[in-house]
Amino acid sequence: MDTMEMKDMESAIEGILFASGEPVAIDRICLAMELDKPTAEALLQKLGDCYAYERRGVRLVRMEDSYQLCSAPEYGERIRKAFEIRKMAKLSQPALEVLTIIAYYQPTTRAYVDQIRGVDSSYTVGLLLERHLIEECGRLQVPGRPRLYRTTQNFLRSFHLNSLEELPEMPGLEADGQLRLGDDGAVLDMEEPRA
Amino acid sequence: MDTMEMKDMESAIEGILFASGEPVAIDRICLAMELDKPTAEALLQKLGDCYAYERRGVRLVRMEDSYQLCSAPEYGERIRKAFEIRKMAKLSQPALEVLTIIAYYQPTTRAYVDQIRGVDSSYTVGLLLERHLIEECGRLQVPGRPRLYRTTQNFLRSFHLNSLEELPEMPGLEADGQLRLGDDGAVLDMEEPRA
Amino acid sequence: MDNPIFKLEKVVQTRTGDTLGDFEGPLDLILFLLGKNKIAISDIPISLILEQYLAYLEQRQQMDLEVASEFITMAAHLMYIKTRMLLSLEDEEAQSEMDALIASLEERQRGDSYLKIKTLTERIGPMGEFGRDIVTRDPEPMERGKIYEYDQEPGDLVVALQEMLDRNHQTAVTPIHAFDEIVKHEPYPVENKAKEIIRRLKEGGITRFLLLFRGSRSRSELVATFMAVLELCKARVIRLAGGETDCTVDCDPAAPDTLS
Repeated sequence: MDTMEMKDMESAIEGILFASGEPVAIDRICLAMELDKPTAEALLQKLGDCYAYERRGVRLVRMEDSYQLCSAPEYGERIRKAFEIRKMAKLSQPALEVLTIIAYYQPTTRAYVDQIRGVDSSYTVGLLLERHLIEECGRLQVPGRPRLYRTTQNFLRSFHLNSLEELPEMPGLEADGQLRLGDDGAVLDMEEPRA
Repeated sequence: MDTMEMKDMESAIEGILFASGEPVAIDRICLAMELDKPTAEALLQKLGDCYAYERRGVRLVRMEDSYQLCSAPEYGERIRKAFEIRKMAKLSQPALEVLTIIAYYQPTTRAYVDQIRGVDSSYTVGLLLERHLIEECGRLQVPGRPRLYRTTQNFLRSFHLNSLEELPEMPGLEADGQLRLGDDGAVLDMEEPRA
Repeated sequence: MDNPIFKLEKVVQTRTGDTLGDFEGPLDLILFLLGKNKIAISDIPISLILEQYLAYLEQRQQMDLEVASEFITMAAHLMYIKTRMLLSLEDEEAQSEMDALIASLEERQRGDSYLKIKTLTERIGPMGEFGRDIVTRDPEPMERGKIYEYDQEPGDLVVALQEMLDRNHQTAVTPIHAFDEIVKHEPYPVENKAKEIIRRLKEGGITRFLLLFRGSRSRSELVATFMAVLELCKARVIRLAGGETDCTVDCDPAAPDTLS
């Protein structure tokens, strides 16, 4: 594939992403463009880099195997001003806590969230569902069949994560989940929390 | 205003246009960007030229005093394809059978397909037509003037064939594309004398 | 690592918050010991833990008694449980003491999870700023889900044919050349007859149905004419009106010149 074709391919992918508005699965791009996945990924990478490097008004975000265009955050205020929209409210500390627990222990139940937080989280869970940051994903096969929750694509986009693997490492979480001592005898980590 | 600022302004406008699915009035852009109309127009002109010159996947369209981003028409086919494709599907056994008969005996009629399959194939023929795997190609000059069918380009693509000549050789198919069966239904290799 | 020094004497200061790594209480120490021995909370081997617990306490040369009392109380507690268990395997009281200890340890551990979560929210919280500053857009109007893409092997055709042959064991197939006589040597193709009828009606206007058959030279031509009339009616190119004896045929002047 020569440079011209590459450029055209990149532009066609840009067109697809623009027209979609929503996240587009890479398989769909491959199919429409008749490209293999590595080539499609390379083109998407190039497109995203170009947006960032040239400080364009749009950005390319990846959420696991899907890609989406969004407006560049540095122009957020201008854009909100143009459409007279208010900035979305920041998540409250409780909401952030529930979201963090679900993000790290997903799929998990509200009972587990309650257990860690020591307080009832039903209101906050409802709020996070409403903001499409978490979603239901089946039920746990135990008496009462409690609902399971996981984070959404919207969560990844909102927190600018390409995938869940990019979540900050949990402090003191080692591979075998065992407790470690530092040279000064200080505890470095505790037993891994049960999933 | 220096070049850097100009570039940022252009990008911010790009962000505003991107965020709106609808045309944006220039007054709105001026207000949000705190720009006078001639400057805003110059920036929009520059943005639009850049899209066209670089053959991007988006275009800037002007309608009276409003501006809108839309996907570039030259990539329209690719874009449509990306949204129209349902998935990589496999054909059902009946569909494969009908397709096989039409592929090897084309042009042929539904009656002939029915005869070989021993069942009514009208639904399956309709399905294959809808999926653009076969197409009509005239009518047979016999009472009832039945429609003739043949395979399409899409059929070749779906089966990774460059031409009909690449169809796999069929056991029991003679050079004239006819299938010979003995009284017991076994495939005969030798041509039978015509009655 | 084998003989770490525990600054238990600093526990008091820990409460004010400057040496976070130290043990804040006896449960921390037990949790640490369980972790060091790779033992789950629910399977505490009380003798082992008690011995190690006491060994750590002995290492302390000097202790702030006020704080150490907590650790010593715990030591006494562990010893109590151990004694009861030594006396009887079925000691319910010892068991409930043990359950209480396990519950406290779990509670303690949960507290740790919560602390970790709180630490994480401090890092994750600011990451959410991205989402508050970006906007996504609605899709352009677009038809979706119309094209089916298939991915088949040419061999699938062979398999399909084999399947049919297996199934139709009894049914011999009429080769298509059996139609040759009819198709290729038909003296009066229906198509041509249809053209002729349309031309006649366009030029001469409305006529009687029976007149269409006048001049037919053979049975085959009569059949072809009749088929053509039926086909043309079906295609709504011509109209038949009247009854059995006075049937007329009419054609729209704008009708196509051929049947197809």
